Amino acid sequence: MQPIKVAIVDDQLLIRSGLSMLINSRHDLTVTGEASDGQEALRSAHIRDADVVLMDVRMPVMDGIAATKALLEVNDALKLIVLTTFDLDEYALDAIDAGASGFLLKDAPPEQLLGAIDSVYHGDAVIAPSTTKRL
Amino acid sequence: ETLQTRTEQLRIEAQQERELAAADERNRIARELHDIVAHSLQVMISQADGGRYAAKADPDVAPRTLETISDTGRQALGQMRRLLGVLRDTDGADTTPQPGLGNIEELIATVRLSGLEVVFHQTGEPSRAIADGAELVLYRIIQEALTNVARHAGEQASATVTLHWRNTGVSVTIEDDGVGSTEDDNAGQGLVGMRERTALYDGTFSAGPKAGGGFRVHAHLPYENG
Amino acid sequence: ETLQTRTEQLRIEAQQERELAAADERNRIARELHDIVAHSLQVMISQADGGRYAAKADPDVAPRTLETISDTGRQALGQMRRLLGVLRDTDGADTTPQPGLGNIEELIATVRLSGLEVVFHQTGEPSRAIADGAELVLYRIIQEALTNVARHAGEQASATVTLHWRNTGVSVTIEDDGVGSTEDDNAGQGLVGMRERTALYDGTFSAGPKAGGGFRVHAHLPYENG
Ligand SMILES: Nc1ncnc2c1ncn2[C@@H]1O[C@H](COP(=O)(O)OP(=O)(O)OP(=O)(O)O)[C@@H](O)[C@H]1O
Ligand SMILES: Nc1ncnc2c1ncn2[C@@H]1O[C@H](COP(=O)(O)OP(=O)(O)OP(=O)(O)O)[C@@H](O)[C@H]1O
Ligand SMILES: [K+]
Ligand SMILES: [Mg+2]
Ligand SMILES: [Mg+2]
Ligand SMILES: [Mg+2]
Repeated sequence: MQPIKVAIVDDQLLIRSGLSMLINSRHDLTVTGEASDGQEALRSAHIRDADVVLMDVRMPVMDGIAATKALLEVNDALKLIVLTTFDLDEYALDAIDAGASGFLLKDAPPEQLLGAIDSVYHGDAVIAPSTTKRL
Repeated sequence: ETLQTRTEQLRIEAQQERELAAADERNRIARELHDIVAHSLQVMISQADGGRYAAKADPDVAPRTLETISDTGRQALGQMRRLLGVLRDTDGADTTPQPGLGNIEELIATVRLSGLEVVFHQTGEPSRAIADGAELVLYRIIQEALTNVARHAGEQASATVTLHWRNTGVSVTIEDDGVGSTEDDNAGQGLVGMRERTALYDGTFSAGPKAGGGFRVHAHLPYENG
Repeated sequence: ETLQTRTEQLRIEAQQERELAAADERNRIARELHDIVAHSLQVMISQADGGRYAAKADPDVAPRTLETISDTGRQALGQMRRLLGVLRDTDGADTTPQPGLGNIEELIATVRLSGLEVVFHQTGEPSRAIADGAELVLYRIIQEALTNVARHAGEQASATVTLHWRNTGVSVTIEDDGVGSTEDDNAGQGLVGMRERTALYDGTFSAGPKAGGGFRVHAHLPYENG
């Protein structure tokens, strides 16, 4: 079986590298693309053709909410998980409105993040536990 | 209109202004801390998780990751100390006046600490005084516009702040050479607040992407009783 | 006295009160953030440095260290989120209990993880209660003083924390056997914050190098309504 193709969009190199190390440690997952803002993500064939995209919210040039909408217009089979540091209440609904399948805090424990990738790949929705309470 | 209603009116306006200023200040702190400290903690956590999982296959990854983590932590500590130093410096406790013209250089110096390049120009000479409240308006416009440059203009952007003293009053312009785009659907409180504050002092305000690229915020505030 | 001078007087008093309140609030935030975040960053950095060196002899240390680092980082982010959440919430509806006396052992255990040796003593019995806020003050003083030992006292230093319940209130002493010197030119936020916190609860505070070497921080907090 082919590994699930995961792409990472985040403006911080060290976040991308941390997430890549984590994801690549699983034999059934592989990181196939990285971008540092929404516009770069749109231009990358690796990202457009991924199975699951991890998308930061706050980025220069084009933020994660706009990029989520735009990517789904080119490939509506993409599954996106929006990751944020803080602004749960502010962005959770925007992310879901934009078509994301999931919303997590960036510091979600590794098992939760990896589990979320599996879930959205199989068509389920994932929302950070602390957010669901408030929605 | 009686004297009493007029002074009461003034009192309420002044109070609202101060509450706005306090809330702005808290938001500014929250944003800066978010940008500096939360991002660094986030980086350290994701490196630690990634490194731990990757080390299962390749143990050499772990020491490299640990080094990245301590470097990131040291940088964050340094930035945090500077920010907290600034927080405390700006509050002389007893009679803290509201920030005004005299605090603009200090504000710009603080913004530069965050890594944004800012050039500051002043041209002309004040021919009369502007109201204290109008000074606060100038200060807040510069503060918020520079925050916007940092947030929206892209990593490459640098900013120019110009105070231009004219015959009729003072103009302030904050320009950058960044991405310049505005997403109208995503308008926040910043520009709205600047426009409202300017209007309170009978000034004029404009903001938007520049023709040649970048973003420009401009306000003109007339001299007092002018 | 005319109506105008009276209303003007009122206006000035009200303004001063609000400015004081805002400054207090900023100081409070600065103190909390300093203590929460600087402490955690410091623990993460010492863990990373310590783990990297220890891994040369025993590679298994590295993954364990990486796990401690991400746990510490998550806790710090969580605390910061709560604090900033409270900031944004104008009602200040803070439901998270602040750390107090009951959390001191846990704090000391965390510090020990970072490699610093800490002995903890408690003597006497509380004869009355201290305010919740004063419990937080004790906790923060111990936290920040131990952070200082880790940062400034040198690699060989170990620390002793003593809580002494007296007739008048509770004393806390944090001592170490490290280098003991103070660079006055480089004073930070930590000692200033401890002194301010203590003063808020009518306590007394002292800190400095000890005659025989090492550094000592001492605070006495009276019982509530005592
Ligand atoms: N220097 C700039 N460069 C590019 N776009 C900008 C700049 N300044 C403002 N904008 C655009 O204008 C919008 C509105 O700015 P505004 O300050 O009102 O809100 P905001 O910064 O998004 O949120 P906040 O309420 O926190 O200030 C921004 O979202 C952004 O799209
Ligand atoms: N245990 C100690 N041993 C030696 N010197 C100390 C000790 N604790 C404090 N100092 C000295 O006192 C100074 C002030 O401490 P303080 O906690 O106020 O600031 P800081 O630790 O330098 O910075 P920060 O604002 O991050 O706490 C330190 O810079 C250091 O020189
Ligand atoms: K893999
Ligand atoms: Mg980001
Ligand atoms: Mg803004
Ligand atoms: Mg200190």
